[in-house]
Amino acid sequence: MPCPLLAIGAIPLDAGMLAAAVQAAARTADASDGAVATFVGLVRDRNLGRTVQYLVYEAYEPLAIRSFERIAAEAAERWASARLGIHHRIGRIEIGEASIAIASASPHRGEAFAACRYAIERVKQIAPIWKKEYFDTGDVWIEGAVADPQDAAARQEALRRACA
Amino acid sequence: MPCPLLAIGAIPLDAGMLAAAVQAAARTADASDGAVATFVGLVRDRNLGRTVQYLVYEAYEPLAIRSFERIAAEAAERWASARLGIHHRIGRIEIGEASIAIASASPHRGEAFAACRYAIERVKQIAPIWKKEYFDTGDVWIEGAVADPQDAAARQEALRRACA
Amino acid sequence: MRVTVRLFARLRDLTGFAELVRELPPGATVRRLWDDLVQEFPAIAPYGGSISAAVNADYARMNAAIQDGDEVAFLPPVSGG
Amino acid sequence: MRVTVRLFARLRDLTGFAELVRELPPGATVRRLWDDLVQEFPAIAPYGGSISAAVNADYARMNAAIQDGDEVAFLPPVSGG
Repeated sequence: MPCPLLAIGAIPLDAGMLAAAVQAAARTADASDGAVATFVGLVRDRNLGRTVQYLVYEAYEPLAIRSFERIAAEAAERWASARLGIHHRIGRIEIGEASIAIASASPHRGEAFAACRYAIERVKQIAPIWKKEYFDTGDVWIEGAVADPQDAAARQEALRRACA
Repeated sequence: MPCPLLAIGAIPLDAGMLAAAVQAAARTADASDGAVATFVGLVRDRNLGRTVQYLVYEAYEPLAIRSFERIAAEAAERWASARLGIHHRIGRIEIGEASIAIASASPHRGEAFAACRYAIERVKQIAPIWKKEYFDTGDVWIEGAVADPQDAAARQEALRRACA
Repeated sequence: MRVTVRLFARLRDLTGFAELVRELPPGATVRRLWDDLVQEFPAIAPYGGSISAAVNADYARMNAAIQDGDEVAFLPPVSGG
Repeated sequence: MRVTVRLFARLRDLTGFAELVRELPPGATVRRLWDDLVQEFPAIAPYGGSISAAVNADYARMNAAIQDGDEVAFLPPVSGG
């Protein structure tokens, strides 16, 4: 089965498989890839001074996939030659396991790095995904950004972090 | 056999294995990893208008390994919590195959991305490695940067590209 | 008109519902639906300034008009990645 | 004194040698060795402004003094990655 570039699911992530899928995806440019950048986010054992036991992620899946599509379109608008893949895991995830894998392929490394970094920043800003932290003495929903894909300042901040 | 973090060899590269080795490497900080960034450089089918058939890389291996050690030390000085792995392939490499794989693990993504990007920039500046391009009508040694690890301007440029 | 309401993460925990069906007058906005929910579940009132909304799985503004049969989702601040 | 010279990439192609052994007077510098090689292989002269040097597999300046038995490498501009 071909690996979808944008996906959410409960199974463990494989950044290498995602990178291969991004490389294999149809190229719009006639230049071949010279660079693949990947990012993997791992569940950490500490957060805000608490000892974390595991996380549970949930997503509003159809909107999350649309958000990934939006992020990929934003990246393609800024870096025309880069292609993106974004896989997010949901359900219970243990310490040290991956919650997200992102891969970007491009003829040149600058675009590949920038698109990859931009994608993780935008996922954290606008993807309707939540994590609940189970620590030694309780559990808590983590709440970060107010999701607003139209927020130009947030997008600028993501571009800034992507070094664009 | 444990996978060395810094290596040069003629066998195909495996960025996932390198990323796993970097994650498994002894941690000096007491914070667990939350981010792994990888970069893979691929042999492209075009360069300067020529149709490339394949590349042959050669290295001055002991100095190349020392250069990787220097790059890892420079990165550790700048991003204390990030750990680096750098694998470079030598010998004949076909179009679409990887010539270099870099992985960086860190508690936070900013350091992981920056160290990874810094490493590829510095490899291109100071690693004693050369590629010979075999194209349809001949072959040519590619010559890029004059290697000088003491060149402060070059290091600044690598930091700038790493968005540091 | 009748709409399906989807609640996620802490909004679901606070209300006890992942999904609800509610009646609204024609032309009602997303904000009207939210205000109704706050009446019904006062514990979610503090989210008034930080929720996002989606209609039929697309982000929508609070002043967007709802149609009969729509699925309206309320989203607390996100924490994916 | 006697030193081993290593030549890489196009320097190797231009001279036809990957490795040479040459005699030098005591106290000779890396630059003196390079100048000797340019005398012997004029084709490499254009690299005078762009070579790097290493002594015993560590980068060295052209004015570094060579010791008997050292391995001195001359490196054209690099293109790894």
